[in-house]
Amino acid sequence: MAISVQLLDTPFNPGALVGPFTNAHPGLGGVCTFVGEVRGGNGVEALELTHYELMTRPGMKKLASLAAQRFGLMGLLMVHRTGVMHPGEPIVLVSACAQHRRGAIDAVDFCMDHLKARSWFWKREKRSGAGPNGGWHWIEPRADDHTDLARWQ
Amino acid sequence: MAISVQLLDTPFNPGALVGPFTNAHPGLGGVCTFVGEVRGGNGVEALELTHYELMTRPGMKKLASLAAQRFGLMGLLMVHRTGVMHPGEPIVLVSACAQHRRGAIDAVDFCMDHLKARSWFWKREKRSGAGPNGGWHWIEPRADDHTDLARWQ
Amino acid sequence: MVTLIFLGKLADLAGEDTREVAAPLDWDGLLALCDTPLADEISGERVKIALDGDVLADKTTLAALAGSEVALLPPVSGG
Amino acid sequence: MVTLIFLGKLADLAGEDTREVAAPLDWDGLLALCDTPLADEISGERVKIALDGDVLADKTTLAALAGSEVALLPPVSGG
Repeated sequence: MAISVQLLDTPFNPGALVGPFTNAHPGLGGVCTFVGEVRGGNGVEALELTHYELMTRPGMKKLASLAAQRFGLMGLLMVHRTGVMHPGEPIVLVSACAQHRRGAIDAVDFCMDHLKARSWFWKREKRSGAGPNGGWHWIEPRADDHTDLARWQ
Repeated sequence: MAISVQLLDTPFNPGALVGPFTNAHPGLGGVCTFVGEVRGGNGVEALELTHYELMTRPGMKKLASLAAQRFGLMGLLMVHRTGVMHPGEPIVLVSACAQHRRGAIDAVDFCMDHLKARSWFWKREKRSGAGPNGGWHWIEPRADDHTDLARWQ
Repeated sequence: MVTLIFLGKLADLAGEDTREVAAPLDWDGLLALCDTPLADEISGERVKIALDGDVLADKTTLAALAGSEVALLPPVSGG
Repeated sequence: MVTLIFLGKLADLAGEDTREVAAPLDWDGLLALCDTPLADEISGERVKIALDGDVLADKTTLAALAGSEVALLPPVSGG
């Protein structure tokens, strides 16, 4: 079982990470991968993710171990960006490989729900325009994220 | 909304398909991808998938449209191998992109459950060894596949 | 003629993937064309029949005219 | 000294990301160091406090000794 957790402050290419990850697990039955990107639209020009190093990385490692064990994974790759990003850039990648599809898909679902609602990241976005609608705005938590999380309890 | 359904009788490289698929949908929030591979172990040397062209392709297209509509997708890519494959080779790929992660992940889950239990594919595997345990054996449906399918009804 | 298509393990039982038979073809005619193990398998509730790509709700209502394709579909294999 | 770490929008309110303050530091001492809008925010139930990377179950029990790090954590942003 190989777990890899990465916090990156520069852009990454999902394909360049998932290919080698998959190849490193011969005998797998399935690989599920989710990649989240910065959404454009609504005048969003940039997104900034800040985190708290002392807690973010240990938290991600704990989540990865929990998922690997709960879903009987063969491998788990979890990558998260920090810093300033632009629309279209990947923010997060979770890739899980397992003997059967159910474990791989559920693990990705589980990790994403927990990364969204439980991880130590704070997000603000820069919107175009002048006045109070333009500039940087902190993103508040969404109720959906907590509903999603409750599915696993 | 772009739907692409492919039936291939030669090996494919998932990364080479998912990269361009993702890039073709600017503004997406997330992409979920599942790749199923031929599992090794238990003396399996090869897997053969036969299908019924007249029904398989229309069935996959119908499934893809249903998923795209049900989960509000921006794009859906569905690729299935036929013919003889060896352990480690990809059999199936489903990739869905959407504005939000929930739609993308659920669409992949939905498509895989339906491809496994409802699509017109027949599978046999070639096992090593002599006698009745060796040679080609047809794979019977698994009860799990029908349980998985029932989740969507 | 009517084209019979044997899928999955039915092709092994039939000893061939396809067979051309005389039109028209109904359910009793189909069974009469098959030897016993194959006819038994086809009669089982898990085998479905499609006429020109459409699965019949009741396979015993089969009525295939000249030029049509009758597919004999065992249960799909799943994961 | 004790290091205060202001995360997310608390850094905006504090006007800085970190601040070094005299040790030891308890809950009342922390509030006394902050101006009113920041103290109000920190007192709110949605802000958590971590001492050296561990979230306090009850933040009013804060007791930070010299060399420790106190992080002020607003709600995380989610998707």
